[in-house]
Parts: sequence; C-alpha cells; structure tokens
Amino acid sequence: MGRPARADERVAAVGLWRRLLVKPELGSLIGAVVILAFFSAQSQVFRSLSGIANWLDVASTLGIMAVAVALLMIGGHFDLSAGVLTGTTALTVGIVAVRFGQNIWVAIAVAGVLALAIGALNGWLVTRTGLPSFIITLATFLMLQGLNLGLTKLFTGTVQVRGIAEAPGYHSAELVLASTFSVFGQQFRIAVVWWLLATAVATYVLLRTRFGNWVFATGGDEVASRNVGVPAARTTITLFMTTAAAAWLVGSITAVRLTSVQANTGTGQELIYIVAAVIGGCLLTGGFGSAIGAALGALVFGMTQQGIVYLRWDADWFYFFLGAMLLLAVLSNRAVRRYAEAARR
Amino acid sequence: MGRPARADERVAAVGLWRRLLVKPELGSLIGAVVILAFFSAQSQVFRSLSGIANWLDVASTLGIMAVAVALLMIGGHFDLSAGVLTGTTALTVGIVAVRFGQNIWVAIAVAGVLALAIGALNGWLVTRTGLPSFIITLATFLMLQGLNLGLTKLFTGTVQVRGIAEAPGYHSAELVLASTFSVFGQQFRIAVVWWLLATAVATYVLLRTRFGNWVFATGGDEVASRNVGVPAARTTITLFMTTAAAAWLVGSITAVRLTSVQANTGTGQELIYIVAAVIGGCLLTGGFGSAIGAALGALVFGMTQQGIVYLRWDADWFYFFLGAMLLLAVLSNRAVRRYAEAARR
Amino acid sequence: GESETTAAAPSGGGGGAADGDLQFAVVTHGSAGDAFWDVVQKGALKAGDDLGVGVDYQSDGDPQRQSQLIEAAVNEDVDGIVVSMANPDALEDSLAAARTAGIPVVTINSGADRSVEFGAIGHVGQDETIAGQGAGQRLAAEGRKNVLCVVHEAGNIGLEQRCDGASQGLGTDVRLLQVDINDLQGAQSTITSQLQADPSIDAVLTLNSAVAPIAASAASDAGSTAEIATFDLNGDVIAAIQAGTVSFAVDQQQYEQGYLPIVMLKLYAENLNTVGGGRAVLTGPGIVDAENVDTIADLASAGTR
Amino acid sequence: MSTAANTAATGAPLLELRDIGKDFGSVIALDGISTTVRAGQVTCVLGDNGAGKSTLIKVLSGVHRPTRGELLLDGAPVRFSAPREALDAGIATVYQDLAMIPLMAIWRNFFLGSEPTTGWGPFRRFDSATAKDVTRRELAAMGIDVRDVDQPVGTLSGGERQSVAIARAVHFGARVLILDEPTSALGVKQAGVVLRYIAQARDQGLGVVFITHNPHHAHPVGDRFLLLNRGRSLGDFAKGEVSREELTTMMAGGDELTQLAEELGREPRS
Amino acid sequence: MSTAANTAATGAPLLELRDIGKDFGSVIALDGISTTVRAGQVTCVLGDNGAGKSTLIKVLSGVHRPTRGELLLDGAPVRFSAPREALDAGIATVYQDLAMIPLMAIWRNFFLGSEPTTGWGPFRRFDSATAKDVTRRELAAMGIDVRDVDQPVGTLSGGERQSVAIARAVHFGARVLILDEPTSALGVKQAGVVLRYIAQARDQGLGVVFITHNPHHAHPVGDRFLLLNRGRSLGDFAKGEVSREELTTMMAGGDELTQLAEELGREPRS
Ligand SMILES: Nc1ncnc2c1ncn2[C@@H]1O[C@H](COP(=O)(O)OP(=O)(O)OP(=O)(O)O)[C@@H](O)[C@H]1O
Ligand SMILES: Nc1ncnc2c1ncn2[C@@H]1O[C@H](COP(=O)(O)OP(=O)(O)OP(=O)(O)O)[C@@H](O)[C@H]1O
Ligand SMILES: [Mg+2]
Ligand SMILES: [Mg+2]
Repeated sequence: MGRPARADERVAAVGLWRRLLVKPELGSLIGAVVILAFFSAQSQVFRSLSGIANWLDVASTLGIMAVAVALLMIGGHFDLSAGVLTGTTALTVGIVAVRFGQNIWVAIAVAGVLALAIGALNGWLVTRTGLPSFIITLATFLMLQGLNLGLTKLFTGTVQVRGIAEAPGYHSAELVLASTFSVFGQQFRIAVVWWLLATAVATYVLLRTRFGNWVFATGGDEVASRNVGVPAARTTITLFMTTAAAAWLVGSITAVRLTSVQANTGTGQELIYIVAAVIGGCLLTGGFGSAIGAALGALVFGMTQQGIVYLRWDADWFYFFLGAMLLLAVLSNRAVRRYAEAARR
Repeated sequence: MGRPARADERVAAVGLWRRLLVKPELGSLIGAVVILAFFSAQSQVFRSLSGIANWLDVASTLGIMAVAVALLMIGGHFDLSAGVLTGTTALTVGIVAVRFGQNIWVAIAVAGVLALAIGALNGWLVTRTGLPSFIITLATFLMLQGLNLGLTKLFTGTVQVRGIAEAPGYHSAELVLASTFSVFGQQFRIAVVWWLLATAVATYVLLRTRFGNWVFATGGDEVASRNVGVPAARTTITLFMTTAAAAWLVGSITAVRLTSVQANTGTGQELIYIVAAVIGGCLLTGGFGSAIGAALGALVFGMTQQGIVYLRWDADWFYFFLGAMLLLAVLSNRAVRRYAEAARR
Repeated sequence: GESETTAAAPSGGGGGAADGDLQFAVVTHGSAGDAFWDVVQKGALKAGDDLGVGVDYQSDGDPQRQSQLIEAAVNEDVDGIVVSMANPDALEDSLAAARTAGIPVVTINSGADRSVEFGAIGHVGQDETIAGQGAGQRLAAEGRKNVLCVVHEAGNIGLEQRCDGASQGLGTDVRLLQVDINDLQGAQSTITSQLQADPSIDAVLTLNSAVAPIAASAASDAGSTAEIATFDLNGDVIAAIQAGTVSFAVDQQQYEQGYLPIVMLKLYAENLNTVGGGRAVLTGPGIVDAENVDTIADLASAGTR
Repeated sequence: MSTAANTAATGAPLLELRDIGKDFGSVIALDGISTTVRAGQVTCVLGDNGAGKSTLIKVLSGVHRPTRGELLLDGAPVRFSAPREALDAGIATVYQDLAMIPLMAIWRNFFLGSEPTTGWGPFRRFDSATAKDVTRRELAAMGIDVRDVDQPVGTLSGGERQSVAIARAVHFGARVLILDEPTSALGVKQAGVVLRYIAQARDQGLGVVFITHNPHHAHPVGDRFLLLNRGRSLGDFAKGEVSREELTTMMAGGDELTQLAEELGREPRS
Repeated sequence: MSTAANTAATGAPLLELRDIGKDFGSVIALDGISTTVRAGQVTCVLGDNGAGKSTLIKVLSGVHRPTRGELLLDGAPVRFSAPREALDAGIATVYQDLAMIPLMAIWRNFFLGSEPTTGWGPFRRFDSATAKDVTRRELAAMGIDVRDVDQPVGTLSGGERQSVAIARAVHFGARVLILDEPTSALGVKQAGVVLRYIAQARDQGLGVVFITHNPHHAHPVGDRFLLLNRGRSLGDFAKGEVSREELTTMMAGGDELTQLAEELGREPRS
C-alpha cells in the first residue's frame, strides 16, 4: 500500500492492441478504415492516386474547420457561424482586393482582422451574457449571412465577387494557399498540408499545453474549473477566435483558389464541421474529444461524399447513401470500442 | 425548527411580479412582447387583424414542432430529422392518396404509422447504441432526405407530388387540417388551434403527469434517474415518437393545405425548431425548459420573419435583420431575468 | 388597415403605398443569394425606379412560406403582385385571396399553363423545361450523348425541370449529379470524381452560372474533354465562353421577368391594359456562345443579363 | 466466518451473495465476495477508500451486473438488469452520489420513479399535492427544515441533499434498505436521526446494508460487519465478536491510531 | 465573543470578516457573520446542515461576492471577483463538491489552473512528467494508492476523489487553507492523515479554516470554533472555553444525544 504499485493485483492484464483501440482517435480511425475499405474494394478509381488526391482535397478544407470546431466543442461550445464566416472572409478578401484594388495579402490581412473580431465578439457575448453559444452564434450566423449578401450586392451589384486572380500579389498567395505539390507523380492540393498542420498544432495544444488543459476543464465543468482558478472566460473567447482563424484560413484558400466568390459561400457547412468533430469522438456536452479524431471525421465525410460518386450510385439517393455511410462509420466505431472497452481505464 | 415554516426568517419578501418574471415562459414572453411592440409600432398592417392572422399562421406549424422538440430537448436529446420528417409524412400522404388512389384519411394513417416507426427507430438507436442523438438523427436526416427525393422521383417522375385535392375524403381532411375559422371577421388558420392544443397538452404532460417527471429527470441526469427506477429508455423512445407524431401532424397539414408537396419540404427547418425551443428557455443540455416557452419562441420567430417583410426592409438584408431581432429577443429576455433573479428560488 | 375586399378596380391608394404612389410586391421562389433570381430582382427594382413606382421584392423557396409572403402583400393592399409559380397548387389559396382583394397578379418564370386559371393578367417568361429543352437540343446537335446535369440544390423543382427538359431535348436521359452550391470547392472535387469515374461523359450541363467555371476546372483536373454548357450568365461564364472553356450558356433573359411585370402592372393600374392576350410573354431561351458573347459581356458582368 | 447474530433469521436470508466479482475493463473492483443480508439485521460494510463498498452495493441494487458469482433473493438466484427491478423487489438504496436531479424540485426528486397518481385513464396525473405534503413531512421528521419543497435540489446544501435521499429511501424501502455513507455530510443531530431510522427499519424486520467510515456510527447499530480491502473480503464478523476499538482498528486497515489524538493536540505555539 | 487563543497572532489577522451577509435572490443564506482567521491557528466552522458554512467559505475563496459586509486580507479590505484572485492571494480551498472535472485524468485535475510548464516561448508546454510524478507522490503520502494517475477522476471512489482534492489544496495552499468537510467520505486512516495535514499546516504558520460535522475531528485540531445556525452566528469560542462534550452538544444544536447510543443498542429481537 501507499507506493505507486506498477504491478497492481487490482488491474487485469490487457493487450496493447485493446488499449490502443479505446483512444477516441483510434475509434474514428476504424470508421475511416471501414469506409476506405468499402469504397476501395468497389471502385478502382477511388483507390488510385488521383482518386486519393480528390477525396483528400474534399477532406482538407472541411478538416481544417473540423479541427477548430472540435477544440471549441471540447471547450463546451458550438459555433454555428463558422460556416458562413468562411464566406465572409472569402468575400472580404475578394472585395478588398478587387473593389479597393489592394494587394491580395493586404486583403487577406484585413479579412483576418475582421474574422478575429467576429470570433472575439461571439466569445465575448457568450461569456458575458451566459446565454447558450448555440443561440448567440445562430444570431451571428444569420446576421453574417445577411451581411454577406447585402454587402456583396452593395459593392459588386451582383451576388459574386470575381477577378481575384488579377489582384496584385495573387501569385504568391496562390503558391501558399492554392497550389499543388507532387507525390508519386500525382498532384495534391496544398490545403492537405494546411489540414495536417492544423491537426498537429491542435493536438499539441490540447495535450501538451496549459491552455489545452483549460480547454478540457472549461468544457468538462465550467464552474468547477473557475473555482480552481482556470480563466474560463478567456479560454472560451480564445476558442471562438481560433474557430474564426480557421474560417479565415479556409475562406482565404477558397477565395484564392476559386478566384471568384459567391455571396452564400459556406452557409450550411457549420453542421458538417460539427458532424466531423462528433464522428471523431467529441462529446456535444464538452470536455472530451480529440483533434486527430475530428480530422479523421472529416476524412470519413470526404471519402463518403466522393465515394458515392465514384460508385456512380443514383444521385437522387445521394443523401440516403451519405446518411447510411455515416451510420455505418459511427456504428463500426462504436462496435470496436465496445470490444475494446475491456481495456477502459 | 422542524415544522414547515411558512414565514421563514431566512427568506426575504419578494414581490409577485418578480416571482412571475423568473419563470422560463415569462422570460420568453418578454422577448415576444418586445418584438411585438417593435413591429407593431412601425407597421400598421402588422398589428391589424389580418396581419396577426398572417404571422400567427407562420408561427403555428413552426410552433407545433417547437413544442415537441422542446419536450425532446428537456429529455436531453436532439432530433435533426424532425424537419425533413415533416416532408416525409407530407410526401407519403401525397403518394398514397394520389399514386395509390387511397382515401386521404388512409394516406394520413399510413403516414402516421411510418412517422411513428421512424421516431421509434431513432429512439431505439439512441438508447441502444448510446451514441449521441445528434449524430444518429443526423444520419436519419440525411437518409430521409435521400428517400424523400428518391422515392418521389420513383413514384411521380418529378420532384413533387400534386393533385392531393382530388383524393377521396379530401374535404373532411381539409376541414380538420387546413380550414380557417373566423374571429372578429378575420379568418384564422386552423393550424393555430392545433398549435395551442399541442402547447396545452405538452404543458399538462410535462408538469402534471408521471411521464413529465421522467422527462425532466432523464434529461437532467440519465444515470441518476435510471438508478431511482425511471424507465429512461422508454421515456427517450416515447419522446422521439412524440416528435415524429408532431412531424406527422405538420406534414399532413402541409399536404392537405398546399395540395402538392415538394421533395425537399422541411429540409433545414430542424434548426429553427431548436432555436424556437431555446428562445423559449430550453437548455441544450437537457433537464430544463417549458412547452409554453417553446410556443412563444415560435411566435418570436414567426413575428420576426413576417415583421421584416411588413416593414419592407431590403430582402437582401433579411437574414441580417432576422439575426439581429433574434439577438434582441434573447438579450431582452435575459435582461429581464437578471432583474428578476432576485426572486430566484 | 384591413384589406378592402370590395375594391374591384385598381386604385392608386392602397394601404401600403405612400401618397398615392403605386406599390407592387414581387414574391418569388428563389432562395436568397441565388444568381438567377438576383437578376430578376434587379430587373424589378430597376423598373420600379424607372417608372416611379414602389417595388418590394421577397422570396422563399418553401411554397408555404411563399404563400404566406403573398398573403402579407395582400394584407398590405398593394396595387399588384408578381409571383413565380414553381408550385401553383400551393399558391392557389393565396392568389385567390389576392383576387378577392382586387389585386392584379402577373405570374413569371414557371406556371404559364395555370396563369390564366388563377386570374393573372399576364405571364412573363417560360417554363424551365423549355429552357432545358433548348440546351438539350443544342447538345444533341453537337453530337453529345452522355450528358451530366449538375444539380446544386437537392429537390429544387426548377433545377429538376431544367434537367428534365435537357433530357427531352437530347432525346436520352441525362445523368444527374448532386453538389452543394454553398461549397463550390467540394462541388469541384465531386464533378472531378464523376468525370474520373465515368470517362464516357462528353458534356457537363450546369444549372447555375457559379458552377460552370467550377465544372470547367473539374474537367481539366480530371483530364476530361467533356464540353461544358450552362444555364445563366455572369462575368465568369462570359470570360469562360470567350476563353472557350465553356461552350455556351442558356440565357432566359430573366431581367425581363423582373422588369416587364412591373410595366404590365403599371399599365393595368393606370390604363387597364393587359399584355400577351392571355398567352405567355416569352423571354427566351436565348443561347450565348462564342459568336455573340462579346456583345453582352459588359451587361452580364453588371448583373443584368 | 461467524455464525452468531441470526436469532431472528428463520429460513433463507433476504439477500445472499456468493463469490461476487465485478470488473470495469481491466480494473478489478471486486472479487470473491460472499455475505448475507437477513431480515431484522443491519449488515455494515466497512473498508478503506476504494475498497469496493459502493461497487458492492451497486451490484445489490441492480446498477451493475456482477461479472462473476451469484446473487440470491429469498434463496432464488436473480439477475437484476436494471435498478427498477431491484426497487420492485423492495430494495431501496441511498447512493453515495445520491442520484438526485439538481434542476428538479425537491418533491419531484423525492417521488421520482414512484410517482403517486390520481384520477383515472387519460386523466391520471401526478398527485403533486400529496407528493409535496409527504416530502415536507418526511424531511421535517429528519430535522431538515427546507424553505420550500419547490426549491431545486441543486440549491440545497450538501447535508440537506443527503437527507432528501435518505428520507426517500426510507419512505420507499420495503424489504431491504441500502445506505452508502448516508451520514457523511450530516450534522450530529441529523446523523442521530438516521441511526435511529436504521434501528427502526431493523426493528420492523427490514434487512439493512449500511456503509460508513465512522466506527461510532457503525458499532451501535451493526449486527454483522463485512470487511473489504482492495476489492477482497477480509471476513464477516458478528457484533459479539468485536469491540468498538477493534472495529476502529480494523476500519483503519490495522494501523495504529491511538497516538493520533495526542499528536494533533500537541501545542504548536510557544 | 472570546479573546483567547491568539497567542501566536501578532498584528493584523490573515483574514477578517466583518458583518458578512449573502443572499441568493430571496434566500438569505448568511447574515451578520464576523470572525478572524489567524496565521498558525485552525478556525473550525460548525453548524447544522444548511447553516451556511459552505456559503461562508465560498465568500472567503472568491466564488461568491458577499451581499453585505467587508472582507479584510492582512488588514486591508479586498473584494475577490474570481477564485483566481483568492488563489493568487495564497488561499487554497477544498470545496464540498470538490471542484473536479470527472472526465479529466487525475494528474490534470491536480494541477488544473496552476500547471507547471517547461520549455520557453511558443514551445512552453505543460510539464506532464513532473505533474504525474508530484500527483502520485502526494496521493501516496495520503495513503491513497491509485492504480494509475491517468485514470479519469470520474471513475474514482468518493473517498479517493476527496483525497485528490485535499492533496491539491495542501500542495498549493500558501497562506490560508480552507477545507469544507474534507473528511466526510474518508476512511479512518485517511481522515487521520488529513487531520495531521491540518496540524502540519497550522504549525507551518498557515491559517486554516476547517468545516466538519465530526466533533472527534474538530476538537483535537481546532483553536477557535465559529458556530453558525440558520445563517447567523451563535458565537465564536476559543478552544479552552469548550470541552469536547460541550462541542458535541453545540454541534447538535443543543439537543440531548446521550441516550442515543443506548436507544440504538437496544436488542430488537426476542
Ligand atoms: N466505472 C468505473 N471504472 C473504473 N474503475 C472504477 C469504476 N467504478 C469504480 N472503480 C474503481 O473501483 C474501486 C472501488 O470503488 P468504490 O467506489 O466501490 O470504492 P468505495 O469502497 O465505495 O470507496 P469510498 O469509501 O471512497 O467511497 C475504486 O478504486 C475505483 O477507482
Ligand atoms: N445558489 C443558491 N441558491 C439558493 N439557495 C442556496 C444557494 N446556495 C445555498 N443556498 C441555501 O443556503 C443555505 C446554506 O447553504 P450551505 O451550503 O452554505 O449550508 P452548509 O452549512 O454548508 O450545510 P451542509 O453542512 O449541509 O453542507 C441552504 O439552506 C441552501 O439551501
Ligand atoms: Mg463509496
Ligand atoms: Mg456545506
């Protein structure tokens, strides 16, 4: 008694394999592997390099947002304005670069400042009023949706901003945000790199820094964590600004890559981010989850969305298959966890 | 000591007014009154009888769903498939009545059985797998969306079912579900009556029955309530079936009233139901809320939506105003509660 | 305040109109920010400006909401209503209410066949199906057989009609593909994967001007030589036609679908004139391709074509 | 094992545990536990923190299914698959975490799962007047004077909350009453009331399972003492076999505590 | 009021409360409470359930702002607007509800809000090796032998969880240590360890505020006894002024308890 006993008679021996399976990330990895196996087995193009590049591309921008949204969800909040904010930033980049003739980097910087301000506003309203973030960000979601359309029409007279490719500095921006790189002779989008980077940074922050500890604590029990001295309000605001920063990155990528931006870009995507985070093991009630899991959740979603197309299933039934695949992914994830639960610590 | 002391020296005297204000319903009533005052002051048509009939109509179908969704949320769950399920039932009514030439009441009955089965399936999956209802009902949402489109095209070759008015029994169905009644010489939609009825029944069930007690308990702490003998799984499944039943009612009203149904009916409405419930004071984490509050939340939403139209504000900015009004409603609600908090018991 | 149900003849002083000016309401089924309907809105507002009448534009894709918006306009006792009828049955009640209130109605875009039945004083535009047929015939003439029709909003009736029309014009069924208009990057990848999965596709027909350039990029990503055609115009489509990456665009001249009804309502209000003699006033479809693109390039960029 | 203190026990015990074990994944929380709960007797479960006491009573009350071993009710093997089944068998439990819903009113918590109803058919409703009345009376009997039974449980003090849970179990306990550290947050007076309740229940012929860390509470009421250590049983003693001092030593895991009082009392200043 | 037991007290007390009151809406939880916390002394707060003890310590630790009255730190008035400020002033608290995050690992909970870091600049990270090590050591010192400090706190037993909260407060307490019923869920041995900790902290010159319902715990370590009843103070006594029996009677609200033991011991059978 009393000393840290490594070989405790109260602990049964458990294989490494089962211990690994129980981590949230590995749960969703199973979901991803099931989906991958499913589509790869049936479509040769899906498993070809060009196919992989294609679905990785879909997963990448979704993944950047999903990772940020996962952090926010672990911290106990939702951000319904995240999707439309990608549109706001993309439109801002376009309007500043095209209408005001600024260098594209200036435009991106302006969009960044704007995004962070909106994120801070969201966080401030949530912490200040104590109202659920769901309702606060729903209000900002609606307001931004209106702003996107209203301002775009005001500045361009149409519902799109175009001609971003002609802005000064476009080529360097394209290199950083929208170029491709070659692996085994196949071109991959650079957004994939951003996605991996975002996942790595988020994982590091979550598991290895004080701030990460505060995120888990704030989401797990805000009152208790405030009682032991965690700056819960600051943590929450920072998380909202993180989501906004991710939206800024994704919006800039969109603007630079497509070179013209629609006023309703991003609307409705917020739910998909949340879905990816939840597939990845995040609890909706906060306090639990992982960034890698969210990235894998985005991968599941991206593969499913493209896989259905590769199998050439009837487009009318697209959403049916999407839902069924989603269920398949989470159920297989859960089945594996049940099996591994014997290793639960 | 020991006897129930009515005049307890540990309780300060508090006015009735403040005590009333603190109830969740009265909080959202304030939001509704603010919105009503705002639009009434500026639009004479808005406050006319015909204007009232118009925005009550908008609030009514929304309200029926919001009340059911509020029950489910108090019980600790979400139903993202609620919106699209109104479409599924409406389409089923249409297809059975028109394609299979059945009496419309038969069609409505078939749709009811289908809806209850889907609700039961949602509930069963949630209680059985222990996965978050958000993700389960998202999957059913997507699947139903696909089914609605796929089956409608299969049966009709287009994306809409029409000709419901020619089905046998249509007139009695119209009387029950889609007629109008006259008050002070103004025609009001019968859906308003259904809405009031749903609110009354839900309030009674919540506050006056055992089942209502179980709903609060399951949403408040599922493990604890199971430990004291509450049939939590049964309660959850019943709640999902209640939401499905509300979707069935709304779907039937839609089908009979419009006499033609589009395949994408209801998609995207699920969020609005949740919003109405949250404006009405429901906690997203479950265990707290009220049916009357949700009905008032629907009213806030309906008034706002039509009020903006009556003020002839620029349609491009519609969503901006909608968001701003929503924020106004919840912030004024909260301000009042803060003031009344002195009466918190 | 209440609508005066007796006013049979048009009167200049409806409840909503200020100091005797005419006030018209436009209620369409387009969703907010939709490129096609944005041009209709512009046409209507421009007509209002030009003619000195008030025009209020509202839209909602949900038929029940659309009918409620019409009822709101009736309550306001406007001097005329312009309605797009993707789902005529659903609007029947509200339009009847307008007629009872003595408010003249002009229908636009789809619903030409029911226009007279509903007592409208005229119809501008034509069914999306006819526009679709135009596109299909053109593709057939170019020898295309395996056409992909990109639907950017699931279950939207107008889009389905365009694809159906294309099938009719082509003489064989087009293949449908669902994408999300709000996620164009994802849409590009999805079109790419479809082209990768089925190399036999020889033409892609998009239904929104924003999707066309995306489809062109997708084709080049997938190494496909499929021809790209689209409905509707914007600056990008014009540029793409000029550059040859998009072969043609079906132009419904929907600006007229916004502008003309206001003119018709004004004439009716002031002079009881009607236009079309009970038949639809057709606004298209016109085809914009490399031959005529330069003449309308600036207009499309300004958002009026 | 002892054979004493079953004078009142005629025939099969109310509850019998045979070689019960419970694992949580790789964690072995209980192993090889056997004991009996007899009518008219108080069985005290003693043991260090983390010894497995709460896990044991959760097995008895149907919250956990045992991984190994057998549970017998009136001599017949049972498997409770939900706490409801244990409740229906007349087993009422005060859980260590109390199993209360913080946002709900006191009276609603009191009757949760066993709501009295009035009226009939579709108009059968929760009889809230009765419920409030009973709640107020039962709490007053425990010496707890709540301001208002409509108050949410979450705003009660720790001891008030515990009292509500105990009053509820006593009210609904029909054959077996299980109490997991019921007096931990209670004042001296309330603890006395609870001990009296236990004695009353015993006298009425109920079987009582009582968990406590306080030897001053355990010794006066206990008839049998089941000693757990690190998930395993150290034995099952009858009252006559141990004195309070022995009990204290046993509860402390055999460590010597006599010097503690002196040590603490040592004047630190000067 | 008493004047004794301040031999060690030189100059201003660490903490002083003047006429503190706290309302929750219409509920008056505390009213007119005055007392002092001096370095090197243990102030016991005693009182019935719901008397307002926890509310009082939440005022001291910055969780609640008092509705009335004044709080003085080293003689200067302070208003803590967050628990962080109290912590920064060297006041560490064990809350009755423990303030732990169930889903987080033990070591993360232990250092929550005061994480040790290593590295510099953007690479400054949570020093998890140190944190785990310290956690394991501190718990072992309390006689708690957790299987794995990576275990989520939610899976610990009630007493294990309480031990973690106490070990944390002791580790971070710099000037004042506040303990709200720290021993309620603890075994005899662990409770002894906690009492020793309290004595140690006192000897090191910390001011300790100790809440308990157990007169056997309060009497040996307490220097002053603040008695609350229904939110009001019944007086503030020095150790010399009361015996353990008087204390017990006072804690029971003046009721007679001597007969309880006999009453309970009465043989029910036969
Ligand atoms: N769900 C669970 N998952 C993993 N381990 C668990 C779980 N529940 C309990 N344990 C472990 O089982 C052991 C016994 O716990 P239990 O709660 O039964 O102890 P206890 O005897 O009641 O202690 P205390 O006196 O402190 O309440 C503890 O070490 C605890 O960590
Ligand atoms: N947030 C709150 N809202 C309303 N009433 C409250 C709130 N917090 C505490 N109270 C009330 O204040 C009184 C004092 O509570 P407190 O928790 O301080 O008691 P306590 O002395 O710690 O009791 P115990 O020994 O049972 O823990 C209780 O009657 C409680 O109901
Ligand atoms: Mg325990
Ligand atoms: Mg307390």
